[in-house]
Amino acid sequence: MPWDEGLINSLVYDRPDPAEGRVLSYGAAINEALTIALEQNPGVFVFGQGVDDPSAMFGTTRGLQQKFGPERVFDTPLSEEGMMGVATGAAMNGQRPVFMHNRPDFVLLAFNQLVTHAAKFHFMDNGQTSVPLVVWAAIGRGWGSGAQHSQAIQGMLMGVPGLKIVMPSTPHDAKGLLLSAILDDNPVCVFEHRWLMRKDGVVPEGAYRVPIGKGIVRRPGKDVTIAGASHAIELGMQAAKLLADDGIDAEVVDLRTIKPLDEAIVLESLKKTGRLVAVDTAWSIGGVCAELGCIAAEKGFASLKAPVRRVALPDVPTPAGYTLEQFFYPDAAKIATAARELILH
Amino acid sequence: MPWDEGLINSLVYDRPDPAEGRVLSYGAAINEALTIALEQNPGVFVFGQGVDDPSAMFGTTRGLQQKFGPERVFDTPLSEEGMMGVATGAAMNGQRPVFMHNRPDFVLLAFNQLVTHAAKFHFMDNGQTSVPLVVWAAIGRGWGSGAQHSQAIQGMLMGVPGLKIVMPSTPHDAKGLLLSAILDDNPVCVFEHRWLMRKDGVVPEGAYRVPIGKGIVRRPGKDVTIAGASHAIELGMQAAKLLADDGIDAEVVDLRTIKPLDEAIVLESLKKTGRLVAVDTAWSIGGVCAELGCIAAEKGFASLKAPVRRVALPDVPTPAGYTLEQFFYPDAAKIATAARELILH
Amino acid sequence: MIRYQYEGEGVAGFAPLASNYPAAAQLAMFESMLRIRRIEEEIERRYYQDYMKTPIHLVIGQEAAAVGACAAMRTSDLMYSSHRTHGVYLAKGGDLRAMLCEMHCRVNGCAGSRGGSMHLIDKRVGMAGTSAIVGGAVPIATGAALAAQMQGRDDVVVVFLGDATTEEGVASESLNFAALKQLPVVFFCENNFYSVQSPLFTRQPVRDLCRWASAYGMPAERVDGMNVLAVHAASAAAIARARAGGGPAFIEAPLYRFRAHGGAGDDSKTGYRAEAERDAWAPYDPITMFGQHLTEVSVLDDAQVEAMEAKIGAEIADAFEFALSSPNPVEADLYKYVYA
Amino acid sequence: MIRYQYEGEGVAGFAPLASNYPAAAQLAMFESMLRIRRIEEEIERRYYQDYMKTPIHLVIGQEAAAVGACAAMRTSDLMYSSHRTHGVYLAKGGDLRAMLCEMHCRVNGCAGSRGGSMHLIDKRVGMAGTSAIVGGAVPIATGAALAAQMQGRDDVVVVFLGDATTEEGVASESLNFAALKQLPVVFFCENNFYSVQSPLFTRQPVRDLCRWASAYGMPAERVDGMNVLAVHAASAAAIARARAGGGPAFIEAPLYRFRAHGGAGDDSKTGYRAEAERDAWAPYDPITMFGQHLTEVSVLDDAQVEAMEAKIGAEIADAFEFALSSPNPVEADLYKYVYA
Ligand SMILES: Cc1ncc(C[n+]2csc(CCOP(=O)(O)OP(=O)(O)O)c2C)c(N)n1
Ligand SMILES: Cc1ncc(C[n+]2csc(CCOP(=O)(O)OP(=O)(O)O)c2C)c(N)n1
Ligand SMILES: [Mg+2]
Ligand SMILES: [Mg+2]
Repeated sequence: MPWDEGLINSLVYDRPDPAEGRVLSYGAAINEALTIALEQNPGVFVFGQGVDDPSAMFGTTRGLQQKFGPERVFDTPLSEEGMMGVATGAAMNGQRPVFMHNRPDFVLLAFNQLVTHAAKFHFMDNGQTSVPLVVWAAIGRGWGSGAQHSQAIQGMLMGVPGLKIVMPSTPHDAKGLLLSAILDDNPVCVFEHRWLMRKDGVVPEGAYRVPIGKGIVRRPGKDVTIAGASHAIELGMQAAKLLADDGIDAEVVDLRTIKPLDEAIVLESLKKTGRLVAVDTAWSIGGVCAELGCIAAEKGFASLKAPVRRVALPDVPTPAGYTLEQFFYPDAAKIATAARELILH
Repeated sequence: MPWDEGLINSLVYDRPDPAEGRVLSYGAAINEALTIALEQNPGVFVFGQGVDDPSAMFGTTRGLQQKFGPERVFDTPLSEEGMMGVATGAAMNGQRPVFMHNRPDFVLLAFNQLVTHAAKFHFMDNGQTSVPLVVWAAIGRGWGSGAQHSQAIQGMLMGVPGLKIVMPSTPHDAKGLLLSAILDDNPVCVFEHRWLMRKDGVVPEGAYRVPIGKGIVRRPGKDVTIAGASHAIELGMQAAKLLADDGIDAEVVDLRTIKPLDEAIVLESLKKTGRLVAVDTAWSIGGVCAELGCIAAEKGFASLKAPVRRVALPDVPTPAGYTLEQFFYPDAAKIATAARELILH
Repeated sequence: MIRYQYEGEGVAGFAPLASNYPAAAQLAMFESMLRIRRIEEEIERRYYQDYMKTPIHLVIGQEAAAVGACAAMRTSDLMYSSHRTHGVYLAKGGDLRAMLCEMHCRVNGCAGSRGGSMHLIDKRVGMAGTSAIVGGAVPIATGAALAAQMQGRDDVVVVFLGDATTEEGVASESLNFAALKQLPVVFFCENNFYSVQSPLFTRQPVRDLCRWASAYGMPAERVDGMNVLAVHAASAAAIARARAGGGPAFIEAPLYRFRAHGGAGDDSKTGYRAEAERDAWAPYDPITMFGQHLTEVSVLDDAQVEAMEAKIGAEIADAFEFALSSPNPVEADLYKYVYA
Repeated sequence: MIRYQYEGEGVAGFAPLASNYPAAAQLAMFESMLRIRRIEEEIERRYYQDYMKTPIHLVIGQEAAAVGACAAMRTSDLMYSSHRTHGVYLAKGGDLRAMLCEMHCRVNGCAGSRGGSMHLIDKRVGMAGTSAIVGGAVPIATGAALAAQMQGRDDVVVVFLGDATTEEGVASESLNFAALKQLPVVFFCENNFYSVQSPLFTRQPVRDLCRWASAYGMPAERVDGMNVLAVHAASAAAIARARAGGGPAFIEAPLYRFRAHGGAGDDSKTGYRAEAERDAWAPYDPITMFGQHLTEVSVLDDAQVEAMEAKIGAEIADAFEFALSSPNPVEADLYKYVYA
């Protein structure tokens, strides 16, 4: 839906260094990944509500139908559960569907097919079938998205065996992880964030893959580890700057993949810092932050010098109004505060 | 469905001490709670697939339709999402629906209504409406339940603001928590476990309520804390016995409620023991165990003498076959082993 | 090229029905439509200022559906709707100030700034609930009807849904249950032929929506969605039947959205639908047509219109001023009403 | 009291169709039904021993649907089904030994002991997939048909669903999409009037399931589900049309489940349906009726039946022995195939 695009377009980010290479927006990088996948693999098709309309999913699907035809890039009825089943059935029979959703909230309508079918067939069929399916959705935030148009659901899904979940934080990863997801033989949820769509970054030309299941250190540091993914890393990097001003050297670990989660990179970082601030775009209870905190207590206990902290959403539905949103969402300052508390601990 | 009732009926439990009072089965205790609620509150109605059929949901709904009529106790179409919406709409307008599901797997079809509607209306409506709804389901296990008929979903839902989740482990609590759930003005998920249905226990006559959000220490101990709910507590108590034989004194904390979770009772216990084994009937990643482990690292860090451990389901879908089930499910021995490791740590 | 045509009788469609309506009633419906139109236009005009930090889904062109249906309802009858809330909220008698406060994210908004424009409610007048999830309100309205039936109230529930909403499985589930239990609910489908920018033909085979609904054994009728009297007549009949215990009904009202799916202005120029299509519908504007009819039969004259415009204009100005001068929420408000 | 009656023509229903079928084809269908019946009876007889630690959903009484539909399919055509898998698995050519190994939780079961009886598959013969979730297989089969269409294969997909499955919204969503894209899929509804122990009237208003399907603009036909030739004729027509690009179709086959929903034996005595109802259907047993017809027209004689029984009996004895002597999975097997 177009109504928050004005807001998204108004967001300002640090400019990347063009010296490092070609600069593309996050949305354009996704468009490039889809184009490459459609070119290289005849089994790939892209569908979802409005993928062929003028707003073209923030531009991620712009021009694809013209280029690859309505058989491979097409609009769907408003039937999320049914279409998830259709995608699963097609994937089980030689296709590689990329099923795009405007928001993760709409994927909740299809949990029965995603969780109880797509994620389980390979196991139930004793390996005789696989489900190379990509479920793509862009997390909403702001401009009155409200309780029903802003839900981040990675925490709900990370406990589901058979699923993979990736959450890119840069244009480079948005392209490379999407290509990996499309070529993966398992159902992969790709959760993007609307606030990253207009973020520019250096993006290599042509096909390349960012491995699923491997995180990356975005900023090395020795005092405290800030770990998370997607837009939470954007905030984490800003927080690291704030902390640097107080002489606190934060390490920012971008998980890139939520499932399977790269425990090793988190534990390595904790060996150095001994302190963990887990950040996420979703609710803090029982999700990514809880998992990170538990891993620290389970496998990083010897490294821990201080309690772990979570900076994510409070146990409150998303409010629609602008002022309430400001209180509701985490920001760099909240992350920095949590990190300082750990240092003072 | 009747097919695993044979198995359920064959399970053997310690007999309760009748001297302490009237003994009832877990299933009969639920039947009594439903009867009391229907008698005391004209707004209460009980519906779900087969609630009026001869197998009567493990007997939990036996006789209710005869007693209260088909307007208040009735069967439904196979339309989980639609019926969840119907229940929500009725709850918003003066009724107190108890929507019963044979298995939590079927609740996944209704996540959109449960998570994005029932749980959020009170907040979205600025308190003008409330949704006094009970969603009841009995977790399946064994006799080929398999990947699609055995899912425990408390971990997926515990991060959803506006929901409450209770998981009784005894007939006494099954009755008292269900009565609390029905009288609560919020949507409450009551997740029972099929393997507890024939467990006997002392159940007081008449109406009483077990408070939502308060855990209970089932067995005091000083060496290690075993925390969880529902059937995991049954295993936890067995494990405590095994540990006692090795002179290890385990404290068993029955959370009773998963959301809101009684952090205080867990932290209190950790002050004594310094060691946590988190147990659950669901998958170990990103769910109840992860939350417990994170709370320990976040708020109980000072008490922790050893890493936390999780004993729950591996990151694998439930296999259907008997032999594979034995490898898949946690048991008392696995819990005891985890506890011993912590003592030796 | 024009995909979806107006197939009603135009102005001629009013005469056969008019005799059943006292002049006052007709004028009230005309004024109600005019009021909604002017409010929408003012929202649209101001939207660019970004003071209303909320999505908007304008009903310009769809006023006859909201007004015709709501005029057939009692205050105690309940209205549920989707994201496209403005029309039914106002037609059902929702408070304008509270609506604009909500759209300006003020604490005294009709939902305390938690709902936004997709979640306008006013329980005092039976504007009972909405969902921003397509299809979300349909089973909830059905449940509200079940509650009315259980409580022996003779209130009827009406739920507004769009053409695309009929593609959501939950709509079929709701019709089945409503017919099974003979619930007092009317499913009112505003068929504007589009879902955001997706035309009907990309989402459904060529089919008759009324046939789909009647397959569940409930009466289903298509009415001219640009003709407020036709909408009222069909709604009144369905509501009366439901109130008398005759069970649910389905109404399909073909009509046209003259603006973009969301936001201000029209977006036809982007090409998902032809501007020619929009222009072909323009002559059948529900307000212009009804005004023309009322003038022809001299129930309405320019002076009356001017008086209405003046009254409406003043109300709108006041309401915006009220909203803009209303307080924002404070942090403590965020934590309210998570649990009852 | 009898709620649901047999409304077919009984044995008389075969004559008008028989001329289209060579004797060999008719005998093959008869033997296939007989084989399924005997296998089900043996499973039922042994179920009490608890060696088969799996749910069972017997198709005794429903053999004509599975056999008639599968006989109209090519091996490369795909069959999908719900929990009630035994009939279609066997009729499509599924391996009996692998089926019984699966039901005995052996590592060489058709799903490696991961699927159980509700998840029987045999990909070599087009028994493509099943779901234990009611309605789960319907959109998946639709997606399989989309894949066939995209790949330019002229294979057709058939999905078996029960009467209650039509209540799941996803069934409506699947019909809509299949009709929209003119997919080569046949929705075959086995209407046995019950969902577990819930009769149709507690779940749906009195309605015509074919009207529901045809509301999506696809051909829909009701056939006698106890008459294997009628089922075959309707299936063959729908499959041929779909194969030729004519799009999806819906078939409703009223029939009767002579045993409990799940488990061994009948449970009518518990009262959810009348034993008199079951007894009223007994004379229309699909195998008895077809056997009677074939004997009357002297295509079949006792000697042939004896030969068939002997062959089937031997096969069944061998398969059970094979299953019982097959190895169990080991712990390492649990961790296989979580990810591809
Ligand atoms: C389940 C779901 N899917 C997608 C959306 C995004 N969306 C919001 S409004 C809309 C269009 C709905 O079309 P229709 O039902 O015809 O109503 P209209 O907007 O035309 O009034 C869509 C697709 C949503 N809100 N919910
Ligand atoms: C979504 C879902 N709801 C409920 C069930 C429990 N269940 C298993 S089989 C069955 C009956 C389905 O009836 P029908 O579709 O008519 O098939 P039949 O068993 O009569 O062949 C039910 C309700 C389920 N498996 N999945
Ligand atoms: Mg529309
Ligand atoms: Mg049935």
